[in-house]
Amino acid sequence: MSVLCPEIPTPGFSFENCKRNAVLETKGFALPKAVKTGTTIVGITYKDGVILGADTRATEDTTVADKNSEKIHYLAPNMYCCGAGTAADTEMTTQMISSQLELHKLYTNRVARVCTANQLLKQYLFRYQGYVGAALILGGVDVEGPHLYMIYPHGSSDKLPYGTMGSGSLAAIAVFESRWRPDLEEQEGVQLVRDAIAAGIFNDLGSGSNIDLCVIRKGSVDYKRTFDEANKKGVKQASYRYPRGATSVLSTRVVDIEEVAVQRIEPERMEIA
Amino acid sequence: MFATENAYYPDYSTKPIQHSFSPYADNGGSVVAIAGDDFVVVGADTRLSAGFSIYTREQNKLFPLSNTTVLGCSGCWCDTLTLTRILKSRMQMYHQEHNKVMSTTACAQMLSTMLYYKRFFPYYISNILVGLDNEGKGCIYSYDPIGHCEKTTYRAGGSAGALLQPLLDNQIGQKNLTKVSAESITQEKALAILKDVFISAAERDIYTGDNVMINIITKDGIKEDNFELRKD
Amino acid sequence: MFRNQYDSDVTVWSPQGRLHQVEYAMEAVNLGSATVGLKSKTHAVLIALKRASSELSAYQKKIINIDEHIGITISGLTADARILSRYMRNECLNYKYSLDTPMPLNRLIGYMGNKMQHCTQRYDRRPYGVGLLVAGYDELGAHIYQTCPSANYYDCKAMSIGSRSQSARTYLEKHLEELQSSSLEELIKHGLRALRDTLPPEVDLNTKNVAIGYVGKGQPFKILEEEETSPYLALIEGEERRGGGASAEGPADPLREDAGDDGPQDPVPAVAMDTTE
Amino acid sequence: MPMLGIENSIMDDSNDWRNAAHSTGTSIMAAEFDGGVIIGADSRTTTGAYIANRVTDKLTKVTDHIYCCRSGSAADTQAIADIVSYHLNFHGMELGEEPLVEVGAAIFKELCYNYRDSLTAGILVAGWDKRKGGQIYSVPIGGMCVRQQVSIGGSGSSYVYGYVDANFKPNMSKEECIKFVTNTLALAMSRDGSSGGVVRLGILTEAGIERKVILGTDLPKFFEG
Amino acid sequence: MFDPMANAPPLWSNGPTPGSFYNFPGPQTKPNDHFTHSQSPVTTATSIVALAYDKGIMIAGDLLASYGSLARYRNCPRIMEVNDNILLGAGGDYADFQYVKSFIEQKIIDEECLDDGIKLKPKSLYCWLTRVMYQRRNKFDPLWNNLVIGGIQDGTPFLGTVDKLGTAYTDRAICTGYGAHIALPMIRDAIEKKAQPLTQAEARALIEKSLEVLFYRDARSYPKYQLGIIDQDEGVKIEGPLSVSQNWNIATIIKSV
Amino acid sequence: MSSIGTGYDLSASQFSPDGRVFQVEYAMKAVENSGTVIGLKGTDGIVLAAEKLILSKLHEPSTNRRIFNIDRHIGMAFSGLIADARQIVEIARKEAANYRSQYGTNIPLKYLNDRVSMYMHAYTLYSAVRPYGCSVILASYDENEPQMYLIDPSGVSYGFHGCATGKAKQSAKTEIEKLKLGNMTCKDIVKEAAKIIYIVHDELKDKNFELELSWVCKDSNGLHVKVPESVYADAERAAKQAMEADSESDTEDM
Repeated sequence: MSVLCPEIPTPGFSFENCKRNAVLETKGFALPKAVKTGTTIVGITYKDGVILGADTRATEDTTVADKNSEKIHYLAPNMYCCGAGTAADTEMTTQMISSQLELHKLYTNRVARVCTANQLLKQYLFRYQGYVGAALILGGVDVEGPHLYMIYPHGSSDKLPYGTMGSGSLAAIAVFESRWRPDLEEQEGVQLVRDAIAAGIFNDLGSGSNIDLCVIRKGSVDYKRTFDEANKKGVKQASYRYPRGATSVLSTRVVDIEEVAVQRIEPERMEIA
Repeated sequence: MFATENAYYPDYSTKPIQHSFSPYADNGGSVVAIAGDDFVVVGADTRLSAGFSIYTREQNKLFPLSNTTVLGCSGCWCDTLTLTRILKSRMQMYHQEHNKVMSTTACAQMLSTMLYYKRFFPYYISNILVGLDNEGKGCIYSYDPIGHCEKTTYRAGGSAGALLQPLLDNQIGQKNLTKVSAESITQEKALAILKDVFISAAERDIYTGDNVMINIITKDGIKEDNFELRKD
Repeated sequence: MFRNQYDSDVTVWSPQGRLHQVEYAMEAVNLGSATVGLKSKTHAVLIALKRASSELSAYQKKIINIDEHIGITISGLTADARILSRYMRNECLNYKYSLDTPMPLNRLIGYMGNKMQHCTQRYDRRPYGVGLLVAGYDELGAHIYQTCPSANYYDCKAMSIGSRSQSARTYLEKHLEELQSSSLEELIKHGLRALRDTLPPEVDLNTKNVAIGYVGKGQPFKILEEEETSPYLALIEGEERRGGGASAEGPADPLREDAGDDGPQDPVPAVAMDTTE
Repeated sequence: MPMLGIENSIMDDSNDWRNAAHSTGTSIMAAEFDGGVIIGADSRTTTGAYIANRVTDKLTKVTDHIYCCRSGSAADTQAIADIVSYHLNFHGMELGEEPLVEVGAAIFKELCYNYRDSLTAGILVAGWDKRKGGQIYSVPIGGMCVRQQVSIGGSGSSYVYGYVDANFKPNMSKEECIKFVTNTLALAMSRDGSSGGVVRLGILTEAGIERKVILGTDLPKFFEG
Repeated sequence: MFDPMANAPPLWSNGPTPGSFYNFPGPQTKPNDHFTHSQSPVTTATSIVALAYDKGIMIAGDLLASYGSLARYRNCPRIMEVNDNILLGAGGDYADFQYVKSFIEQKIIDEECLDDGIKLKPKSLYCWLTRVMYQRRNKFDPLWNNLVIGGIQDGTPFLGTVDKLGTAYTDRAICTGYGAHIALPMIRDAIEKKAQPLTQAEARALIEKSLEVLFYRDARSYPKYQLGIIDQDEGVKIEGPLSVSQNWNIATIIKSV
Repeated sequence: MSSIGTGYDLSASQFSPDGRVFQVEYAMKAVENSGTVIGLKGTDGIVLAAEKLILSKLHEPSTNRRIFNIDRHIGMAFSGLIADARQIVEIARKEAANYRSQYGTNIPLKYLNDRVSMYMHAYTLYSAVRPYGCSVILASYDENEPQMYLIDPSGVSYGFHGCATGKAKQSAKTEIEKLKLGNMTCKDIVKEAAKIIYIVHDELKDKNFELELSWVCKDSNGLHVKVPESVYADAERAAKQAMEADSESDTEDM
């Protein structure tokens, strides 16, 4: 491998456990369920850059675990990455690659290229053969212009002008397939991405809450957290404050407060040579 | 390393793909009912879904069986459709044979036996039957899929049932509260709580949303009400 | 009469091509009290005369509800009628269960006709000894059907069966033109007058012995309670009674399909199995 | 008694895209002609019956004169191609000349054979070198390697063996060969649900590669009755 | 299906049946006794896309029947004109659809024979098919189909669907198979954006666009399709085979990874 | 019928000493008490006509039709007991439906005729049941070929070019024999059929009747349907005119 690219430490996973767990599961010992971001994430390229979008729902089975989860992760100043799949996997993977890219930047003294990030991510995921459940949309702008990659959990990747992932990907792709064209203006691009995420939010039960956007241009990034609140929470009609004394008092013990004198001691200053 | 890998690649698999047939589907939905001295309110969301898809946003899950009895169903929708059709036939037969409308209590008993009749191939439905009893008091009967019946004064069932029942226990049942008021719940209060718990359910349960259909049953008949929930 | 040689069983044809057992069953209809059915464009009405078997007993039930849109009145053996009404209720429920729409009258009657025919062709059965008037409202409008023990049935503009019903039929034939456009109230009035014509002069209609049922557009089949019948009875009260006495000569005037105006014949019932219709 | 809320709803066939992995159920092909080889592939990538990418490029560069057509798991074949590419370029630098096609094929075979239990990869290696001109090596699932004048692969190939056997001639002209490859792929794509989209072609000669795309709407339809 | 016992009842209890005179002697088997139930679809058709517009219903489905991933038969119509009031579309197992189709056709013939002026209505067919599908599910022998029933009842458009379990619902737009994931979001969006019901032209454009996207993204789809329209004014018709429009320009933008 | 009343005529499962099954013959009598029906085969199809006697003014005109559809391409007319005939209709429809479900095509009339005849015949074999009190005419126009059969209560059936059953079957037959059916089309035959029914109707015994006309022919696309209203009106008018001409010649006005 290139010396410019630091070697990733030997993987710490043993697939033995995966096998063991599979056997245990058949015997009725279910694994604890991880938080999945059954998600809609999308990305497009437009005239001057890349726009990424994500919903903000994280689910645990059929329950919403996080109503405002952040799914667009920072990778480098010119690159962001949306994650779908197991929440922990997407976060840890992007964090780690992010730090590698930072080191890479320091080594080379250049802005990291998007294809480098793609290569790092897919190689990392390939090692774990899909057991690291991260489906990613990588977007960024480098010397070569805007780039967008879809990276799948098993470690394959596609370079595309537009793409969607996660459980809401089918609803979202329909928006792109019918309305995307090359050389979109930023304003049009933002609207398109918003609509694609909204399609996922309203039609896919694994996606919901708000819309996050991230516009990456050459030299600038506009991360729009909660760009649009797709759904407003209903207004409560009744008050749920408990009247004073609603909690039962099981026993009472009165302790007298002792007066204690406190004296503040100024630390000695270190000797200055 | 993993010989089973090929299961991922159906195009390269040499074995036939096994489709197993499951006769049940979980189509989600929540039902909440609160009874008072002379009324009962019952609400059900209108989202019909399966897996991660919404089938329709406009499915009423409350089935009026008479002027004083309403059944709320959630769970396996094909079973619900069948059970309620049979129930309606049974109501008509009872009416013709006895020359009077079946009372809520009789209805509750009949539903229990109808469910147990399918003990080994049950209707996968969480049923909540509400109505006015013979004294005109609001009453609620909740069932498990095979016919166990329990009479209560408030109940949440369906996909958000586990989320909402503790809340109702606290707010209406006044569990774990010391200064309990002896006053029975008013219709306004019941309606407010009913709406509020659905707002909460829609926040956290992916199968609850879109709209809530409410039936308010008093001695004057059934009044309908509905309000919107979030759509995501 | 050597007829008795051929009247032991429904499976025996007489040399004239008649089925005496079936014809006798037709007679059972005439033993029941009279009942009238008539319809307009929008409504179908059943009106029946109820008898009480003794001073102490309640009056019979002559009108039976079948479904939201169908009701019947009976004349003949009540027990047989109960079997048929249960069959009809069942068919209606099944139809509604599987097709989510009320059962059309003609289909219900058709099924029932086929069911009743089986009893006229096998030695282990006897024909149903009851005639029905079926009133209903479906997508094709209001209907009155008449069914016979012979398994025949007729789609009628108006009809009356039961003892002395000939007078009622005469009344109905006379007023046939008016019925079509009548209101529900007028229809009931016509029905009551027709029914009154079947009574001997010394008897009159009252809330105890009259049953009224009707169905129509947007009107589920309804059987009136006693107190609800009195306003209608009041409407025809005091009117001059027509022709009633004239046809009261025979207690068991047979129902003749051919309107029975051929003058006196030998007491052979008219062609009950109606080979000629 | 089990209560409601059980997760058994994913039984709809149209939900297979959630579970299945990303795969290039594919039609790929390579054929020698007078002066080099032509490689071709469809452009469909599927997960279950969902088309995750309808314009995939399955013709992957290894060196300037060696390309491979990938079929099977997208992740596996991409990883293999990356590794072989790294190896071969390194090797070329060490040697100071363009690596031979058969060397490239040997490395592919080595990887595919050694990791045969964990890889799902069927690869056609094609290229041009000074020694033997245009060559094609087939490295199917299992890791064998054999040189062929014409070779097809991927799930769509089963439908067109007969057509290839009947219509391939050695030493075709470039135009003839382009037509032959395009026709074959169009036939395979029309029958195989896992193949489709556009036809991508690469013509490898001494001069390097010349790329062509035949769009979905321009595909031959001579076989449609 | 062919059961001579069904023809006529026995002449008396446990007596001979009139039908048995012209049947071969020997023990009679009831066809359902040794059935192995179908547990999976074989030759399948993909999505149905259907929606209601201001004056009627539109149902579209392509002409392909796939055998696994093999695009096997390209001339399999699956939009059926039930009567001049009802259209039926089906996805899933094609053999099961042909069976469903044949018994619906017989039902229509039976009704025509009665000649009583009463015609099957969309809601009745919808309800009846729900019962049929549910009963087959109860026998663990499902008809592996998604059926979409469209028609006009009492002057308003009706659109409903039933799946292999007997799960049934009505809506303004119904898509099955991949259509539910890809086409339905587009159609719902279009319906919600417009306050009034869609016009026929808008509905048609929407369906064409949906089928185009489905063709891009569903590996079991095919670019030739049929379009069934049932309209208050124009009556019922099935158009086709029609072609899906396609745009592959982005293929030229992609460079190798 | 010399053996009438001798006790050998009380059961369908009983022969009389002279080798007859009287019960079947008596059932025929029931047919002969009923209104006349005729069937006429032309070059391009078949016309069925029936004389439906009106029993009461209170009945709707459409009640108790005497011509039925068995399948899209098959019609049936009957004479005799309508309740019995309806059973035959049921059976015939089931046969047609079963045939289609098994073989996927329309049932050939020849086959249907076999099945229905055998069915009716089965009811002539036991004392536990009685023979059917009706005769039926089955007609179809399939594959450009008109076919017609008449089945008697005995279960016997023959194919016909023209046939009649019911009250006035003899005089109707005589009238039919006058026609040159071999080179007539259904359009012409409809008028003749109407005429025959009017001619054979006995106004002295039966007062009112309704003419029923149906056809299954090329013009109806091989479907068995009631004749179109205009055709019906023409035929009825032609028949009435013929009657008037007839009665004028008889110089006896009704």
